[in-house]
Amino acid sequence: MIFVITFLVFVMLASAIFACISIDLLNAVIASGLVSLITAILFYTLQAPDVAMAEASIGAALVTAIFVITIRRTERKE
Amino acid sequence: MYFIGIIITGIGVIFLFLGSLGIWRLPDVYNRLQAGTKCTTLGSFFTIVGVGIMEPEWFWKTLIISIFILLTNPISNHALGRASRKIGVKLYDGSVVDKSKEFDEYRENL
Amino acid sequence: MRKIIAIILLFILSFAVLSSISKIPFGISKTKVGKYYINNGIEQTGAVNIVTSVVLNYRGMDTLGEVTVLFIGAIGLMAILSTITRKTEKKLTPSSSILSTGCKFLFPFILLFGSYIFLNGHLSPGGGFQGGAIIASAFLLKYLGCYEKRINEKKFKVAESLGGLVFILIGISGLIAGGYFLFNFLPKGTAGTLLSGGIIPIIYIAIGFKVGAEISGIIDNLMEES
Amino acid sequence: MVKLIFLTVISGGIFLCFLRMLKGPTPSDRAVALDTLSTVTTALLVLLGYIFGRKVYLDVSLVYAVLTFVGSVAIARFLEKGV
Amino acid sequence: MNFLFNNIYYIGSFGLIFIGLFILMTKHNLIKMIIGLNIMDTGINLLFITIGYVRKATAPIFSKPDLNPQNMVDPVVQALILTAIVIGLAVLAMALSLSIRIYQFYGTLDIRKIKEQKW
Repeated sequence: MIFVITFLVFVMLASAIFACISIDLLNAVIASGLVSLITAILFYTLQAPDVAMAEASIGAALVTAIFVITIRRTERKE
Repeated sequence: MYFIGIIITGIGVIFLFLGSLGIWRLPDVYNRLQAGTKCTTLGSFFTIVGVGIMEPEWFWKTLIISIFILLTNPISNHALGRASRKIGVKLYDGSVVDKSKEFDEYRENL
Repeated sequence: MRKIIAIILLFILSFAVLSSISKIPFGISKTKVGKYYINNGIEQTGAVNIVTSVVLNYRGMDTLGEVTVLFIGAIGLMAILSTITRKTEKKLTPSSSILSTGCKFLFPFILLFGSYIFLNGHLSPGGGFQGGAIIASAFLLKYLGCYEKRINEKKFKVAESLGGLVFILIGISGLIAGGYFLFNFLPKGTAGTLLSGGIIPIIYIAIGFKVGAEISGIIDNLMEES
Repeated sequence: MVKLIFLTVISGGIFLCFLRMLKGPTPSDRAVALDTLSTVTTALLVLLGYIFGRKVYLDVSLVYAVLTFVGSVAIARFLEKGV
Repeated sequence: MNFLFNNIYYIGSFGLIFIGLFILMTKHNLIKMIIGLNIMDTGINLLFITIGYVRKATAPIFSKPDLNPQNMVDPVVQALILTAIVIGLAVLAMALSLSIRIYQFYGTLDIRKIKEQKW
């Protein structure tokens, strides 16, 4: 169990770093979606299903969609 | 009942792993979509229903979850495949048939 | 140069923060107020989910402030985006028939699921905030799939105002009946059934409508006005 | 014990999808990897709920099953210039 | 190794907070900075939930009769973070709308090229 959690934390940090270094903004948005996805699993393992549900319902769809709409209205390259 | 559930869940987990392996190994977007749609839909269906069989009280709720996955997963993958076809992501060099291009030519000649 | 300075600053900050946070132990119960809520929550509020009773009953005032912040955020977004002059109409690709049919098919189910989440907020994980976000996702899906369909803004504003009004009215009637704001004046019922918890399900329905209407309004403004 | 083996195998799947998300040459590859990862995650959440032994936790995975495809559809509509 | 396993949630949350701060300090693009703000928000939520966790405990929902009230995680922290996530969405949407307005006014998102920002 603890090995799986350690692995998930390192995947989360690596995707956050990928969101930092990528030039294309769409890649950064996809990586931040992955961060939100794994954070919901961590909330779940910390016995907080209410918070996990909020993070899933907001981070999965709405944040990605809002970022994508904004990138369409502005420009895509950093 | 418990052992039937374990076996079904094991089959589902193996399918999930194979789908992810396909995501990593296959050469281009469209091939990866094959692995990402079919394998993981079947795998997650088996995994979730297997958990429901292991714990018979949970069965109906797990069935609802898997039905929702069966409904939603193909839609998103279809949208992704169509979008990458429209923006012109290239096919793998070794691919032998391109039905979408043939269909476009057929429609232009109509 | 900028990156080096940033990394040095981060190291100093991380040293300070880690030296202060290392006094906090991991995995031990720390606060007494949480214990009190867990031990007395079911008798005092009637809700099975203690998080719900903390959000709506013990700390209901905070939730009112939070809903106000959300409302101000939506108003500010509307005010900023309304000053943008529209440029030439962009040509948009229509969605494929599979996508639009799927969205039309799934839309009522997602609405139903959202209302299940905020009706069962006091029995299972979930509640008004999550249910509102799910309902807003249903409207977002409608915008993505079938582009020509728009929401009726006037009805959404009515739903949002009604949600806020019901919250404040229930709080004030609690003030009249029992002496403080958000007093639980309705009968509590047997814990674990749908009709229990006094005022908690009613306020969660109001919050669900309010949050759903607000986030849908945000998406509508972002999609349409710019 | 068997459940822990299942968890480990699913984590291996997550790792492979994550590698494709890091490497993928085009944004489409990354979006496909994210979509697959969300499906794998739903199965992982159901298994974790079985390990914790609470039926009420299944609601979270229901949210995942219903909602994660909206994000993928948003990225797809962005790629084909439809938003 | 033991230290790593004991503090893995703290490491994850502080890693997210510092990566977000690093993006905020070094990048010049407005949307990239807002992505950093989002990551930092997630890290702070994770930190708070980690502080409220109790070992071998379960969620504070009395859905079945044989649950021990002594063996539950802290509900106050979860209630606070529940509202903080929704507020985070509203703040994010407002910041993004501001950046759309700035792009329409100045034609760029680079904060070094926006003249009135130098003070």
